[in-house]
Amino acid sequence: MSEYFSNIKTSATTIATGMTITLKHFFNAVKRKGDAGIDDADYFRQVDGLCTLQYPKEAIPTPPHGRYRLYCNIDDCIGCRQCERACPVECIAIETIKTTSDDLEACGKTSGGQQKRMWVPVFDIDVAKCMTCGICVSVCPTDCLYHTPVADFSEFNVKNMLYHFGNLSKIEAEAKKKKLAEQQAQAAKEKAAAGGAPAAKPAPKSAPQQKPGDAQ
Amino acid sequence: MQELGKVESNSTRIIRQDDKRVTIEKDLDTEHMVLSMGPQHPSTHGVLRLECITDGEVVVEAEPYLGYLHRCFEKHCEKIDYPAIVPYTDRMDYLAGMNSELAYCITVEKLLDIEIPRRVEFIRVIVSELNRIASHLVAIGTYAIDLGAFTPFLFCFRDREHIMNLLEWISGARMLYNYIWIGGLAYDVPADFKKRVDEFVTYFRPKAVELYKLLTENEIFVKRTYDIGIMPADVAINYGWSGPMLRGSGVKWDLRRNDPYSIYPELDFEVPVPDGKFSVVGDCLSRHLVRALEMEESLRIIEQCLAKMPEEPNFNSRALIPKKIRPKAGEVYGRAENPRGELGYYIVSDGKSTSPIRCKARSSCFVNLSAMKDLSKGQLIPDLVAIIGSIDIVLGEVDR
Amino acid sequence: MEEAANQMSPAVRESKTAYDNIRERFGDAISEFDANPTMPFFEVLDASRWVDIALYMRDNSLLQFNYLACLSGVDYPEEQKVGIVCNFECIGKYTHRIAVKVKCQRDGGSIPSVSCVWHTANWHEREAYDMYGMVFEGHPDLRRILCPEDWTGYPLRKDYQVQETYHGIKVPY
Amino acid sequence: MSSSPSLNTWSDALSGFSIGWFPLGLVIVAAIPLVFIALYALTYGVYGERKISAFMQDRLGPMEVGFWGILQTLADILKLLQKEDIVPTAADKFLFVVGPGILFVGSFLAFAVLPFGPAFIGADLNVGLFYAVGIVALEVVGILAAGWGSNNKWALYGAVRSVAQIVSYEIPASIALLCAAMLAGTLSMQQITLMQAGPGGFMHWFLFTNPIAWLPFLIYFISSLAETNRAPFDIPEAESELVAGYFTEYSGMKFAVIFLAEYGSMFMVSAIISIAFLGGWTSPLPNIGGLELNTMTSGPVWGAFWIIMKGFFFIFVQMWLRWTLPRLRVDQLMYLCWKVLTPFSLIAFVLTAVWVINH
Repeated sequence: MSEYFSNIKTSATTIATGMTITLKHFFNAVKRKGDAGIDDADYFRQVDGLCTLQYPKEAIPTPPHGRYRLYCNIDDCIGCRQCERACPVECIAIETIKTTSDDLEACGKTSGGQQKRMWVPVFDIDVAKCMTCGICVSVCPTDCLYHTPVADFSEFNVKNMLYHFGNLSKIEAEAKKKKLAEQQAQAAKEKAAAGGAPAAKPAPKSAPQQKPGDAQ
Repeated sequence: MQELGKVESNSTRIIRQDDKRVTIEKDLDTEHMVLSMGPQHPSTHGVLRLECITDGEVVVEAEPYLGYLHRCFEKHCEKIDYPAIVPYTDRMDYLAGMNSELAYCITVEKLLDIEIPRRVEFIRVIVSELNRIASHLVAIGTYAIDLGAFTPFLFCFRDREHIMNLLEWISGARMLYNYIWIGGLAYDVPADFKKRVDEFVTYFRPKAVELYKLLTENEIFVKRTYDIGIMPADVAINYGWSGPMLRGSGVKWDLRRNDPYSIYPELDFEVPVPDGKFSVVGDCLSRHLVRALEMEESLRIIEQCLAKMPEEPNFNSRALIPKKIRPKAGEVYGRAENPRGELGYYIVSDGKSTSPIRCKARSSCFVNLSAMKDLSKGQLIPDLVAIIGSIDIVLGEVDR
Repeated sequence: MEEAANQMSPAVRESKTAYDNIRERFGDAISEFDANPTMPFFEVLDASRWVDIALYMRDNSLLQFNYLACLSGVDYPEEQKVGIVCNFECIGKYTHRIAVKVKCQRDGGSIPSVSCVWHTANWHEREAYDMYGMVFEGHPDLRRILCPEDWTGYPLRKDYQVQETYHGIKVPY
Repeated sequence: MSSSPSLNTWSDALSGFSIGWFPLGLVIVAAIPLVFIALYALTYGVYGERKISAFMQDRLGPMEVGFWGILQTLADILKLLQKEDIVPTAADKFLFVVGPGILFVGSFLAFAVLPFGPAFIGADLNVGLFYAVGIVALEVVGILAAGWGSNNKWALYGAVRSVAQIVSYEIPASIALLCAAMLAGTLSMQQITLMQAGPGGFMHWFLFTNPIAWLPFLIYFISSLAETNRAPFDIPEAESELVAGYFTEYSGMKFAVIFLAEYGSMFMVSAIISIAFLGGWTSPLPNIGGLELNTMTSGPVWGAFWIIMKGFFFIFVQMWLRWTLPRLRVDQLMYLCWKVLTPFSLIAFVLTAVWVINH
């Protein structure tokens, strides 16, 4: 019998304790959490009160090196394809064309001063597939591939999630390919003419012809 | 042997007592009902399906069906490089990514036999203990919601948010970190990190007490979990239970103590086991209590780590990462104490390729869940929900 | 031999002691001890005695391997075999741990089930069966566990070819 | 008591008012509560529940539609109206459709006898309290029809649980209300309210005029939670166990009707408890010397205001409990009913009887 009454008593007291806690929160609802980021020194001084934010209008700032949308700074890309090989989900697709020697200047240098030897007509990142693991970033030799803190990039059409970073248009790429093929053919011919001379440096000084791409 | 769980006729039911014995019970001519609970059910924590044979509200037999979230983790691992497996381990137990990564990395490091800088070890322990708190918060919160209390759930998520912010700050991602790498870390922690974690500990202590008062001490909660789903210690061991589940059955078994890794031997913390005063040892309440008490222990570990962590300016956390990870031929079984129990990896390397030829993940939830069939026998449907909640499964880890 | 024993780490030495005990009892049914530092193991050569060995390992007062930590299926294509690797441990009295390998023929081979010795083995053996296709004799409920019931092939075998369609759904993406 | 003749004259005059043969006054008197309830249930009930729960959980709650989300409920109703009206193929169509209707009618019929003021009462039955208690039982039929007609196992569980629960809890609830009826000596809702009116304000309320009334008051409050399927007794719709209980299969407007019925009955039990123990539409403020607060805050409009406020207060407490407590199990629910509340209500009944005899 005493257990019966003590049960009722503990029930009543614990329920009352719980209700005090919720009521305290109810009256604490006049305060609101601020939207300072975790790197802010005052972060834990502004977390009291209602803690949700109204997302599109207010948002928790993503930290500066937040790993979200993948971005490629194609100007620095040397087309080494290490990221493509490293990606566990195969979300990066790269096509490269070897630069002909006369185009080296047009191809340019990376910001680190390294001469680029590849045209990258296709550098597609399927951010819908990307799992933001950051492995591609860690292997990139020129640091041209990195995650940006842009977290919200939803699209209505999944095809828009395929980001193109290539630095040549299709027509340009065709022209470059053709040019490379011509040059290689010529080199092979010269090689044949030389009678199988051990790998003479080809360096064919063909007349610099107007690139169709430049005309556009 | 008769096929178990099949209802012979309306009045007969077959109950499996243990592996060998089967009793056939006859009682009033009531009809049994097959009730498919899940894969879309609010309290099966994802996509677990339980096929229950029910006699009114009483569950005669519940058979779990898995595989709805099977993502071929082990098959993937055989195709990709060792470092590239790390982000996949995040996705197994997605509530405790850091712990899964730690378990994987120490396993591969064991195979590689390499030294880890001391600062890296400390950071690893801090982040995995933070993640353990976050994971236990989800476990406790969802358990509350299984039992009908909504408010503690959101309080848990409010506090977990700060941990996720902290981890996002250091790793760049909120849940799937890929932060702990084989042989090191992706980044060193920011300058203010220690201070902020310290502030979090001060912030979280009173909140944990409040949660304890609001939920754990609540008489209705206690009544719902007390003496429900009892698992005796020897059966628990035989089932391979680990982590809070095993400790809930009164076995003081914690891999951080019993098979120490990283810097845990240097740290002072308790392994909480229920003493049987507040709960019956091995019931749902014990398991809940173990989780609630473990959060406090994790806070203590974090505090000690913050105090002991060596300061190294311009520390390069990737300095000792091997350029090409190709372990010598051999096999290894490594494990770590995850929030849900022992997470082990069995890795076989042939010494030639840069990806393992076999990588098996011993998932704690998978093993813990395998006792579901025995635990659920003769329970009411609300108790079944309470038991599933107390097992605290993450289907990502069960199905892999 | 003595030198080798001295070089062993304490954990491996413990395993070795446990192994010697089992070897004494079962003799040639088990292979030599592989004292590698990462996972010391021995192999059960006579698979038909696997349940006896398992029961002995669990119940012998000097061994008490009451905890089956992990049971993984493994494919050995060069030996034309599939097998399981079990990691054992004692919770309570001792701190020793050991791994055991059991192998069987790749096609139509079978291994006795130890799910009556350790409940853990129940689901793990189902998983091994699901992924590698070896049959566990005496298993109470040997069904696929992670793959659907009507899936063809055993996905983790090295020569596995994924099926083209499953119920009209294209499988390889 | 002194004010009642004049008020009755007022209400008689209004009910007597008619245009030609059409009793417009009567329609107004009868319709006002219903219109009010519909408005209340739509705006305060749902919006209030969402906001209160949000604030208790440190959330903002609905914020987008209107100022602080005040129009959120309207937007929800609009959405529910637009939704396709789905009847599952395997369902019993008649029961499936009629279930929500019965529920709705059952919960709103009792409003006929609730006095919203000295004049506003649909029907001043001399067995008003009895009627109100009895009509709630109609809800059981609706719930069972909805649960059975859905042809869904979860819905059936919910319905069966609900019937067991509501039928059981009617016993302590009725006995507790009987105590109030004994104190008043009548079953008429209006008369019970008038018994508690007076210049002393709250001092005339049954809860404060005698030392036992808190016990039936508490018992009735707890049982009313169970009767309206509110937490911690929401096991018929326990979302973590039974998905949604007896309305698992409902969507669109039928769901809205069930929802409305739930909030309607929430207000109904809150009004009944305030009438039985807290003086219904009477003002809580006492006349203090020359400061005649009670007189100032009495009257037809004030009456409606007070009873609605009292109703809101109890609804707030209901929500407060819901967002604090976990859910009971079926057997614990029955334990509470038969082993705690029923014996205590009988004790309360005897004590009240003794008290009434001695005064």
